[in-house]
Amino acid sequence: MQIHDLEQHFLSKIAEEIKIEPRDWMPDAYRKTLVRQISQHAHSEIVGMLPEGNWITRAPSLKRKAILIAKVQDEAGHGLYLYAATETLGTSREETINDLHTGKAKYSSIFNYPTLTWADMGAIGWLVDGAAIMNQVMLCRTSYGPYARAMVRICKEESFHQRQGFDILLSLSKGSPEQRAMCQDAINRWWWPSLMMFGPKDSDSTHSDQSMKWKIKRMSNDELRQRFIDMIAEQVKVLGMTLPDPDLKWNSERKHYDFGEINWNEFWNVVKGNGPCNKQRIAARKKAWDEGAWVREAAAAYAAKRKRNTQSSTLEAA
Amino acid sequence: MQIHDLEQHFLSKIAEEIKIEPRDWMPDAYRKTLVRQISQHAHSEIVGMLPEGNWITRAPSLKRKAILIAKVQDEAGHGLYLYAATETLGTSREETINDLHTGKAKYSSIFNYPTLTWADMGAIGWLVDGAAIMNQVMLCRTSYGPYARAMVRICKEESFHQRQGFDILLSLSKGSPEQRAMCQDAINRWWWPSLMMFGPKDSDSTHSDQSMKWKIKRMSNDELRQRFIDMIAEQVKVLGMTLPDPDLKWNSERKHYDFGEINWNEFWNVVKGNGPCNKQRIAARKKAWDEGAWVREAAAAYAAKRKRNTQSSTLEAA
Amino acid sequence: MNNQLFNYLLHLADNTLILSHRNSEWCGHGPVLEQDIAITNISLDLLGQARNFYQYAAMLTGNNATEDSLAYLRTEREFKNLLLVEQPNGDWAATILRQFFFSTYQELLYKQLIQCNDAQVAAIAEKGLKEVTYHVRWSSEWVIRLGDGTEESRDRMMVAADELWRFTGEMFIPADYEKEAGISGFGVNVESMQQDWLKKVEAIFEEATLPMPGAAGYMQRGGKEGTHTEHLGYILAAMQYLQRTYPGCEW
Amino acid sequence: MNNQLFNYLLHLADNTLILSHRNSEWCGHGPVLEQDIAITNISLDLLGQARNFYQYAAMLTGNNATEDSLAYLRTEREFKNLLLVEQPNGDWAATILRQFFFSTYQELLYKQLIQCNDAQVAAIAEKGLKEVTYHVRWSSEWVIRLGDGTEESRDRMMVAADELWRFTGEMFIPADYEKEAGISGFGVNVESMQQDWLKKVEAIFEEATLPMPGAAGYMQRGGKEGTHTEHLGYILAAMQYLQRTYPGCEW
Repeated sequence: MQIHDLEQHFLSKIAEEIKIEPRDWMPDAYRKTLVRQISQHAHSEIVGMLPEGNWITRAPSLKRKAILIAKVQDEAGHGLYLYAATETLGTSREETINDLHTGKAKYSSIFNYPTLTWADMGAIGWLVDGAAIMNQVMLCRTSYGPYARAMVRICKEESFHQRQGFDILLSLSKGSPEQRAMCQDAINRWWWPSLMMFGPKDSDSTHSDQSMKWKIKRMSNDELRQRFIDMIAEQVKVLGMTLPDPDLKWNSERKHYDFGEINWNEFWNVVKGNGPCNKQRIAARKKAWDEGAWVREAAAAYAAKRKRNTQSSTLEAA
Repeated sequence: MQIHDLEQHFLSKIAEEIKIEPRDWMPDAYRKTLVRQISQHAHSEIVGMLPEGNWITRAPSLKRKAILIAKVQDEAGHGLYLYAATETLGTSREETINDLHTGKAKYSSIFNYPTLTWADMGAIGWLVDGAAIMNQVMLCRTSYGPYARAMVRICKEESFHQRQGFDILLSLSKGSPEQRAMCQDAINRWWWPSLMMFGPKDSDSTHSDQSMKWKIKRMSNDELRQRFIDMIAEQVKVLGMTLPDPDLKWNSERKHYDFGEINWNEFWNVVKGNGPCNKQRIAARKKAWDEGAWVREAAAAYAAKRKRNTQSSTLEAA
Repeated sequence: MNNQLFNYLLHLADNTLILSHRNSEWCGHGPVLEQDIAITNISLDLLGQARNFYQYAAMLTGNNATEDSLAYLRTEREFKNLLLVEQPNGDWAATILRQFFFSTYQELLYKQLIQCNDAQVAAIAEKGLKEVTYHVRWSSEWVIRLGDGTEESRDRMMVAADELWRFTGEMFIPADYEKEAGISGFGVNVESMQQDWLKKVEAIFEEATLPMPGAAGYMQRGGKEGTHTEHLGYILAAMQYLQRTYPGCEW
Repeated sequence: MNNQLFNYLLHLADNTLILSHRNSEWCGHGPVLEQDIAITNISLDLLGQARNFYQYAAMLTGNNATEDSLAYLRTEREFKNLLLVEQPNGDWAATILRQFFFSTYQELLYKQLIQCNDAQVAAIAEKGLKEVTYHVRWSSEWVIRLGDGTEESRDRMMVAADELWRFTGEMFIPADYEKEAGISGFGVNVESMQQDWLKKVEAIFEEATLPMPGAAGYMQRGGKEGTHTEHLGYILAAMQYLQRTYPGCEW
């Protein structure tokens, strides 16, 4: 087939909602977009372990500690699925990780904010995972098969995490005045960064159009953000807390909540590497990787020895 | 003068209580004994910083924190005086420190016990410094001039430390039941190791005889130990605490306290390197030294550059 | 309430809690993603075991005790864990070896606890044994892999062995409550397990081409009776901080 | 009570307490015995200054507040120190540079505070200034020595500068209580000090043959208003542990 025919075939599959699979022909730009997006997503899971990992040793009850450890571990698992998905596109895990460490690849900027109190574990679960799910539910229907299937698994766990996060805040909201203050403070700090997670406004988003056509994305940034706001604005009432946006109010015509202006300066600043924890996060990941080098080498050396031994004993037995 | 005359001269000085000074002739064995003893003493100050340093960041009040920091710093200062005293005998600080790290040189075994609670800061001051002072007061009259003079300075500060330690315990003894328990517990753990600080019984002590003749030492291990016990057995009453020795009681004939058998097995075990913290202490010192290597090199390199520059500008000016 | 049973349960609980704590420090910082997950998994298993023991202890002691009051409101001198499990993580070699020493011990222990006369202890051990069997396999494989891997990994394993060996003897020197556990039958007198433990360690060290640490080495002890190394205080300061700062709250 | 003065005093106290804490972590672990003593000395000086500010703040606020209740019973979100002073010690280069950046700032600050209209603040500053003048000299000498020492020491200084520079801007962005301090005259609006600070830093960096960090770099902030880096929580967990565990005791 000619390139042109291949592309037609590819596009008709997309139109018919047939998943693209690793061995299928796909446009270079589609592959590139996927590698960028999936690896960014994988990195977000891995870097995302750090802010929550920060409270594992200080969790205030054994039950909460167990839930938190399991949650952070799930994120490592998600990272694995997603690195595997990038591998189906011909990019090795090492390459992918290297791009993270050099700053070539990005991860979700939300993880460049510090976790300052225990309530942040709740706010991250509720708001950050909540925002992530909006995206991820959409991605369960993304056009690339391995990515869509990874997302189905991930989504199940994430909605669980969101409920756990909400539950942390719910306990705090029913607690002492200090706990209630801690709860409100965390919501105040995480609200706006969560809204930024959906990316720039549609009018300023560079990659969106093509991704929509290829059905990698299936809803726009602004649509997802609005859905999220509508959901959270209701849930926050259950907590008896408020969202830190004086302009937030129900618009009965639009059937949506109106909301205030997002500080896009802050958003771009953090994307550019100037967030409170960008340096710290990458340094922690690099440190783990560099200090693990001898372990990976030893494992490889041992595996090679074993292979040689098995081969030679197979020969001897033959 | 012949060696024999030199030795006579040396011994007559000792007899007349004239201090031996660095440039004076002295028997090799005298010099060796001094280097061993003074460097061991210096190392004890430096290693002794570690168990107390362990509580600086956790001191329970700002006042206690300030006192503790100042105390540990004083120990560093004592280390300096004593390293300087060994240098007067022709041994460099580097050599001396190296002997500590390789295990060739010893330090007081007491510092191989861990500091487990805040009350240990009190018990160390009261018992450990208290025992040290017994020794040090005697050493203010030791025959080697620089050592004796270092001791005079050290003694003043040490008796201050002892009072501070007692004061920590006094506060605890007047405090809550938990504080009182903490106080008694620390006394229980530090009492016997403190008694061991005076070294083996006179009947088992190898170096003592010659040291007494040279007036390096001026009282025997057992004499000093008895003095210490007599003092502490009285002071503990002020605290309303007890010493963990059922055999301890006043002997009105001897005009001294009788006391129970010391566990010499434990003593020799710790001396041999098997105490709870021997490995940890030496590892901490080596780490500080090794990680400081680049700093010392940089300082030396800079000083050398400065010297060259000064010389060349002097030449130019000439 | 049987006070020695209570102490015994705290000992079993503290061991697993503190090692869980140490392992959890790796979470997000492991040398390979798969192993980050594995060590975190072990941390979770141990935490689960700790909770079971604490819950049972809390039930026995009454006084409104809970798993959390036992974990978060006792002080350093009341903790009864082995010195081994509170040692710092060090590098991956030290973490692996600490786990191997402990899991091998724990497997022998739980196998006997299953048959003890306290039904609750036996049930906890039975559930835990499945997990521990996996921990032994996983850590054994890593001991072998690192011992027989590269020169560096081998050196690091020997350093780790030199560092940790002195904390292994304590496992087999019974505290009073362990003696009582053996006599009354609610648990195990650990002395009897030492030979089996040594045999297993020797077998794995041999496969790992590692020399056995000097069997005659002096052994540290005290943890079981609440006399710890200086490391435990820092663990508790972080672990208990919130409970201490906001007393009496629900989380 | 003037609430902004109270906040201002806490800010001054927290800065010195937290940097004292960091420096005190070196005690017993310094690269040379003389410098172990020097850094510990600075730690002591700063602790003394902190106590003076806390005592004054406690007196103003009443409510049985003491220097200890202010230091030991406030939580992370209530601490008002600069982000700079809570950064980990890192190596000797990072510690030196942190001290140099802070002491240079503090010298300018105290020189102005001496003339403020609060006699107590002025007196504390006057006493502190003598100490700080020495801290500036000592840390400047070390910046020069390490910058112009070996290749390694120079590299380490550049790494330290890259790491710490982003925390220096906060010193000169006034919090509300600093603005009020300038207006009411009980303290200093720090904005005015930035140029002098830069000049001093440039002069020392030049002598140290070190390049100045990119002046345009983005600056982190938040500490003054209680939004810290993740490091402070661990400092407080250790520092406050005893007071939190045994509430209401005398020590």
